[in-house]
Amino acid sequence: MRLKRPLVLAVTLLGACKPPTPEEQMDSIKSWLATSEMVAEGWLRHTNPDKYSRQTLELSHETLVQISTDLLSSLPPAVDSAALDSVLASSRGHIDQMARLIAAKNSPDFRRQLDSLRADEKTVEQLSNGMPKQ
Amino acid sequence: MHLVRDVLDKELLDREEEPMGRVDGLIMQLGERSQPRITHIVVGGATLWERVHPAFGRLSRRMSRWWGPKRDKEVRIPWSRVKTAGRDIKLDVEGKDTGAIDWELWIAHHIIEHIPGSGHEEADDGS
Amino acid sequence: MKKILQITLGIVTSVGGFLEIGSVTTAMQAGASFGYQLLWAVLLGTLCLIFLVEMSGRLAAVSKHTIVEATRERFGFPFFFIVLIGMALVSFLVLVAELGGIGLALQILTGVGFPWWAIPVSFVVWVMMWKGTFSLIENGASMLGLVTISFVVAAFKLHPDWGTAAHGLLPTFPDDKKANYWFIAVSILGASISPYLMYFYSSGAIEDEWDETYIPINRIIAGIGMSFGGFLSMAVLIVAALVFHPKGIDVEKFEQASLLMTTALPKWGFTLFALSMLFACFGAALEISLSIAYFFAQGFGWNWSEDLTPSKDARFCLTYTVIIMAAAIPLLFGVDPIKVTIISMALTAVALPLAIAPFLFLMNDPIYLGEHRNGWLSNTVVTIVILLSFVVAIIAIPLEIIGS
Amino acid sequence: MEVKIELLLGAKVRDVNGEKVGRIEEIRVDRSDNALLVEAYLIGASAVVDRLSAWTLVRPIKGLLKSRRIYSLYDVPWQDMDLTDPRHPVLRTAKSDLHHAR
Repeated sequence: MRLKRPLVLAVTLLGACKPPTPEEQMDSIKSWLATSEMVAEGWLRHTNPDKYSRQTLELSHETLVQISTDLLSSLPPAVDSAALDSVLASSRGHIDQMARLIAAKNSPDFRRQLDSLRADEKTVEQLSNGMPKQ
Repeated sequence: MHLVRDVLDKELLDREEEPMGRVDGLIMQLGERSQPRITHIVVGGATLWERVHPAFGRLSRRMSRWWGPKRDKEVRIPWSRVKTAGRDIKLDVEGKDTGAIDWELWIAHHIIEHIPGSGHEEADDGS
Repeated sequence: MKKILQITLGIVTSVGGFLEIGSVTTAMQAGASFGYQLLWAVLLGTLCLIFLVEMSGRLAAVSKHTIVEATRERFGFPFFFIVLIGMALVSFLVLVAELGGIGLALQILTGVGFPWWAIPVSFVVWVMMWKGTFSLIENGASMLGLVTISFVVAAFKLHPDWGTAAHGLLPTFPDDKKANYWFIAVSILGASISPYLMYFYSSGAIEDEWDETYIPINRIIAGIGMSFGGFLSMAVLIVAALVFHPKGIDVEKFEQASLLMTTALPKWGFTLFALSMLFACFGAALEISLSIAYFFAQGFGWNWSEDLTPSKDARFCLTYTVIIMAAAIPLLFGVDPIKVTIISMALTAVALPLAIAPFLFLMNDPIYLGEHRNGWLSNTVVTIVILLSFVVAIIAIPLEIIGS
Repeated sequence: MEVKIELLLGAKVRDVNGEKVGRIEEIRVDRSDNALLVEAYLIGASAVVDRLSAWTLVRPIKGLLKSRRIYSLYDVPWQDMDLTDPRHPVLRTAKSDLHHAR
């Protein structure tokens, strides 16, 4: 009996776990885009090994897919969701491509993908400026 | 001397200064008109868990019935065997004979010695 | 001469043993999310740790009792049992995090996922405990841990603006992400003031047979060793502030953390980070497993010493064997060690009063310590920091969970 | 009759008139040639502080506690304690006859 109350409390707390706000999801997306860039730059400069770079780009891709789906369903009307959707899809494509190009050791193509990713990131930055602050 | 501050929960050392548990309980003998006296130190088992909650004591008794070293009675050491009671309680007994380290021996024998490198083989060579 | 050697060794081991997955992760998150702004939390935590470690060494040297033994004797079994449950639970979570940290370090080095490493890693940790001696664990593991000094090198190579960094040593209020700010502050305190370190240190003083002549040595080791350790944490925070903060990278996963030193040390940064985490977590895993086993053995009055062969202290060895095996299980299922770290550091902060309050009583006990009792300074510092971290923790944790 | 000391600890004591006195917190014994004889049962907050050997910690902050209760201590000689039912110890005298030891 004595254990019941803390248990109920814990379950309620877990249930009350907040879903991340759109702003937080946006930060998370930017964080993972920046991570992919940093990994890619590192791979080109040979500061991080192939396997790690490939796995981390794949992880980035996976995480971005997840957050983007969640975010697009809960966007405030102030943001152009169609534009955001397309730029996120394109940046995910670049990340996915880079992960593949590592195995092929193809740095010229890899560099092109990275440049496009950088351009996409700027667009995401601009779109997210339209988001209302908490 | 204060019984709770200076005796209860202190470490017990046997004749060889080997640890043999703690003073988990104390037995007081109450006479009709005579002054009460502390007769025994109790070590381990249900006595200890009883102090947390009676249910823990019952659980401990039930568990020891189907697992671990078998003992009918709790481990009691007469107060007369106490040599000194200072930082630790030093006893004039052999730890093994009292039953206080039954669990230690049981676990050593049933579990630890089956794992390679437990050091029990070397001890056998030495003796 | 012998004393100087002991002091040096003591300082070296405290520096090498200071960083572990908790302090690295929390410092990195602080730097990545808030720049230098949370440096004060590392400073505060280190300061408090210096006092606590000094106290636990002094208690052992003077009274020949570890904190655990004295807690059981003074407060009786029922209260001791509560502390035991609390500390064992928190320490177990930290152990899971450390074993996971070793696995993650191996993962980024080899590409083989960390769940695959859970069993081999726990096995190696267990063998070290089973066959190793106390001094091997204390000195060997922390010598390897000295590779964490590379964080300081990285910090210097990035030429931080020291003036701005110094501002972070004074607490400030954040403009946004308030709940997250205080949550990380609490986690840093929990990571710095790890109770297991006190239990390990005071048991070590008994294993090394300290007496009253060690009081000055103890003071020097605690003061200098832990300060250097604190500098390592600050270095991690500074590097993260310079590398991750401008890019807007939040450290949620170990893969992100791995990039910490690649900017400062392009050639070796990646490997050095992996090795630092590998050795730091390995040392910490040994220390925590030992601490948990010490806690049980000393509380129940079993035979305990890492220097005995296992068949001579069977219950002690069984305890760490079971704990290490159990800690591998969540990792096998792929539970993210970084998440475990964050949770366990915050929980440590909540559980701190449970560990420290009885300790405060013991340190003022004339029977145990005679004239070497605490002065008002130690009492005040420890009381204030503990109350502070507890209050902040019970406010910040629900905020982090429910949202601001 | 046998009594378990560890369970006696914290038992609520009433006096001969049923009035509450406090809890047994400590037991004073005398160690003389191989026997340990119980001299008195100590009741009250002061006995707890004694048991924790915590006077050096309590004395400087006693002003904050705003109460003299921290100094309350009944020292009940063994003759005055009836332990026939160890869970409910009863005094053989009235509470008013007890003298404050401190």
